[in-house]
Amino acid sequence: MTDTTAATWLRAFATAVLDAEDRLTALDQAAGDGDFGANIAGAVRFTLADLDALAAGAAEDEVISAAASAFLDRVGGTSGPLFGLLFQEFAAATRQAGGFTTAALAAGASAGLAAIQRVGEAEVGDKTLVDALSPAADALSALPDDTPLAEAFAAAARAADEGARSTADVRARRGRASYVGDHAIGVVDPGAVTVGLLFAAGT
Amino acid sequence: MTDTTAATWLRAFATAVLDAEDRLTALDQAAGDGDFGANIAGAVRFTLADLDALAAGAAEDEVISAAASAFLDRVGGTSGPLFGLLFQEFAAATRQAGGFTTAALAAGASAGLAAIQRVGEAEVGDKTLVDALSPAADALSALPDDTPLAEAFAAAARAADEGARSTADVRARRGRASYVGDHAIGVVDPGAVTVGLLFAAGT
Amino acid sequence: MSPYFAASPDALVDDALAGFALAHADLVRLVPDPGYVTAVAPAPTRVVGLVSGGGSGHEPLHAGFVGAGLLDAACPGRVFASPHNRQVYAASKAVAGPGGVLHVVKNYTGDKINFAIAAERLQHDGIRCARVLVDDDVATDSADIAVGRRGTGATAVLEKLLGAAADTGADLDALVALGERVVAGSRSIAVASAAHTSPATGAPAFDLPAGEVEYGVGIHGERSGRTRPLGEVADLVRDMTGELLGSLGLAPGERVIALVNGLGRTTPMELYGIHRHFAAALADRGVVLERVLVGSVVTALDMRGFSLSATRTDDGLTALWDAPATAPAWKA
Amino acid sequence: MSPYFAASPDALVDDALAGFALAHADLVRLVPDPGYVTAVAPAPTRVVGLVSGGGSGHEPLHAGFVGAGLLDAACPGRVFASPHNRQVYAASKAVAGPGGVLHVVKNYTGDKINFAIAAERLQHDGIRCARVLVDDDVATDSADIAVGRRGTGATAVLEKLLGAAADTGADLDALVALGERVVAGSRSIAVASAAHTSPATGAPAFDLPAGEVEYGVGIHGERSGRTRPLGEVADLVRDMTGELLGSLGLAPGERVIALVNGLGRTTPMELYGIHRHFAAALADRGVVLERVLVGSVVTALDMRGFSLSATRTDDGLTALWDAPATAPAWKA
Ligand SMILES: Nc1ncnc2c1ncn2[C@@H]1O[C@H](COP(=O)(O)OP(=O)(O)O)[C@@H](O)[C@H]1O
Ligand SMILES: Nc1ncnc2c1ncn2[C@@H]1O[C@H](COP(=O)(O)OP(=O)(O)O)[C@@H](O)[C@H]1O
Ligand SMILES: [Mg+2]
Ligand SMILES: [Mg+2]
Ligand SMILES: [Mg+2]
Ligand SMILES: [Mg+2]
Repeated sequence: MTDTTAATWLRAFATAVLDAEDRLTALDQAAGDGDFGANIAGAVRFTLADLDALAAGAAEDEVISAAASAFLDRVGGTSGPLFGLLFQEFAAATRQAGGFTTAALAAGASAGLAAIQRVGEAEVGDKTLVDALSPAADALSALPDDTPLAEAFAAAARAADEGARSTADVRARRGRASYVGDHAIGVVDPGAVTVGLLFAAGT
Repeated sequence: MTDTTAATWLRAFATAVLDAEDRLTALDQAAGDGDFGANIAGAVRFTLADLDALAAGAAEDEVISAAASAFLDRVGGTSGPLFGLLFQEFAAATRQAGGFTTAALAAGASAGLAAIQRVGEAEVGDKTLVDALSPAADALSALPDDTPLAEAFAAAARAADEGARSTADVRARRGRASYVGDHAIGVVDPGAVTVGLLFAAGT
Repeated sequence: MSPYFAASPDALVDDALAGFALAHADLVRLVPDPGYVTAVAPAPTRVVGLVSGGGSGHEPLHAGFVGAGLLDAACPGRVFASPHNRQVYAASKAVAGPGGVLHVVKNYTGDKINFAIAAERLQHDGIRCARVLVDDDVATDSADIAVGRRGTGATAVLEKLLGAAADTGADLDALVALGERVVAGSRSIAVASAAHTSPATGAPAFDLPAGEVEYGVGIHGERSGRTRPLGEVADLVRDMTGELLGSLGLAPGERVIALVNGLGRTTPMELYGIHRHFAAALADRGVVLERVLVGSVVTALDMRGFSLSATRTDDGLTALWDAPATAPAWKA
Repeated sequence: MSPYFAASPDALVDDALAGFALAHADLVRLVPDPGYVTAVAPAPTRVVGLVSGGGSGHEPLHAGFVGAGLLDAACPGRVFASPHNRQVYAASKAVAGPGGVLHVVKNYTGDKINFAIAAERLQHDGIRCARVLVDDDVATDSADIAVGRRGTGATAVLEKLLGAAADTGADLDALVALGERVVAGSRSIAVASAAHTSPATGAPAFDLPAGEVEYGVGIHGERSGRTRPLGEVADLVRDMTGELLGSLGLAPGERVIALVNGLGRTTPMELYGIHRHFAAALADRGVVLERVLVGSVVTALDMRGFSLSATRTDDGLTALWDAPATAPAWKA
């Protein structure tokens, strides 16, 4: 597919999250406080409603902005605003690039990662969504700008999934999972898993 | 045995109650509020301590009075004071008879039943300890005064046990078990069972 | 092995009373033998001492309501067992006023017996003594139950109203009349979705299938013999409200003081959510919700459930409800 | 099928807020969108608005502490999820005084992020805004935990002291200084013998063997990785007390305000019994227990457990503690 649009991507992401909700709840329960599934599912439901409400010919960056404000302004927890910051940067990069392109995706991922780290202070290896987003951003930056968007998403998804898997091996040092010590070992981080879903949704 | 004394009787009763505590708890839990075992076990523990504290040559009626005041003045719930009233009447009848005799036992049981019914207003068939005490008192009244005490106890125990068994068939109309409706059917009343233990302890 | 943080059922009660007296030394005094709690600073205007009590496991009732403007003394029994008569007798002697002492008794055989024995002893000592018996639980309003309705949640409402009335200097007869009027105008109904944990066995006192509630449960875990699917909370609350109002014969425009009461394990969020539905159900029936207390005040150890109570009120009763009181579980 | 009396985790929060606002209309006002509660009658002497908030499931914290002499506003998030920044922003705008607004934030990443985003928006609007971060939980005092100690029970103590200080007309800098001093002098530790029920799954959030406690549990059910036999409650409490005092470096003769806090399912009897042991353990160490609050004020849904908190005090802080306040969960 080369006809990934911001709207198809975000709707596919929403479907994937709603399908995975129970699994994400279980992961956050094993190593956090159990609300991740509800938080992120609530967020994508708001996003779907906001997408439905959007005018027919909305520009790609406006579509992504709608997701950003759904996450930032209507969803609490840790994950809500962090994903919101990421969408905000995707929207800005898309506006800048004049379209939802591979270059915009790459630039948005890097800027989003930076924003998330500024606010949340997590490094790679702390067992957070940064462990998935950082390699995904790297993979996207390494792609030529003319890579088809769906291929770029696929590359990012591969890197994110690998990053997410790596979170199983470590103790968390950030977020709620940091309190549970060795209980978190063997459990992948739900935020990192969701970053994988986000990129896979564009393929 | 013909050497049943008030003290051997009360100590045997205490042992029987402590042995049966868990079963009595379970019965009160099935058809009441679950505290009967603890209430009655607490009562016999106080009684044992008070018997230990009694002067060596205490009269039989003083021995029984000690049990009465342990039950009446130190044990709450429904069963505590009701058994206390019963012991109070056994003590009075023993004092009157000048000894712990079959006549005293019979008179005490009848007077105790009357006191319990005055205070608690239960009739036979209401699924309370009255269902065991009433036939036991009747059985005792029917005995010749010269019946050996241990035999009198045995006759009372048989009547009480049969009365206790009959409580399984009925809905309770008095006491906590009256609220549970058909849940109590099939469950014998723990207070009635304990009346059986009380008389069996004298054999 | 009981999961309660206590060495034994008896330690549960005894350590609690000791810690309670430590924490509230400004308000109450504990007499460990035979076991009662008195108010440190009752209003000097009182002429009648107010005494209540009952089995433990329902905290903050009754000891939490000992204080100025409320009870003068409370006698806590063992878990779910009424106090023995010596507790009631001694507490009553300690707080009786020149006008005597009033016993507030929940309608249970054990409580009735022990308070009655104490009352005889008091009268023998020349102390005037009367009793108000609380019987608010509609679940036990049945011809099959010879002992009549149980006393439950409305006891807290009654104690507050009597406390305020006692502070006005009301005499024993006036307090009895008031108490009987409040009792006649009070009904409660309780449901549970899980039993309390028995301190004796460490196991749930009874088992319920998931998604079912025991409709009409007692505050000692007495089963009602009626279960129903939990379903929508709003529906459950509407049905419960209907029973209260039906039993009281409340007409549209009448006013109530209400209690939304947690039985132990029910969270504040649930109770307030239940109150939302309760207020709507009362409004639908045209009943005026004049005052409400939302909280776990008459509990059943760690039962997962709640009760609703309604007490018919008027300007006079509402003023008594609003009167100041300072007790460990009541400040206003 | 969740055993909670609520249609869904979201309904649990939303119905609770609606019912809370109904029950306490004399004290608080609810703004359902974006979701915050404000005090009806704050002291006119205040120049700084006091705002707190956090995930729901810890009631009565924070909304129960909105009122005169306490918080001006609270922002409840979904269950165990911090409020979103728009809630905090709108609540802060609604209650900011001429001296700005102070955020009381428990140290969790989500709370920090959302309050921080709101703070940026407030500053953008020209509203002075500062933050006091509560980090009292000694169980998370570890080099392995980059985010530092969690904020737990002592939050309730801090809110009371800051509320009383705000009523004196203290400015933002003074309140921050006071808040940081209180936080530096506060420690808590929690244990659980059974997890809370997850509203999402209806199952216990984690499993513990019978007779074991999770030592150092978090108020969202975060496991500590340390279990121990429950054993004697007195021993458990003594060990917990030792950790608090050790972490605070409290010397004999120093004074504390203490909190004995139930996590949800723990009964008042257990809490008072625990207090008995706590008071004894403090006395053994020569620490003066100046004030204590015993109750379930910072909960974790229906968790079976308790926390102990100690805050170093002096005449000034104790006077702030004693100052009058009227909120749904605090009357004195
Ligand atoms: N400091 C952080 N930086 C980036 N991501 C984080 C950080 N802390 C936690 N996360 C992510 O947030 C997720 C948890 O989100 P959520 O459950 O919504 O919040 P909470 O931890 O407040 O319950 C974790 O799986 C993790 O990926
Ligand atoms: N009205 C009554 N008259 C006589 N015995 C009664 C009456 N009510 C209850 N009982 C007896 O008391 C027993 C229960 O005692 P206990 O568990 O101590 O009291 P409670 O019912 O208050 O929990 C019952 O098994 C029954 O035999
Ligand atoms: Mg979480
Ligand atoms: Mg019983
Ligand atoms: Mg009982
Ligand atoms: Mg959370």
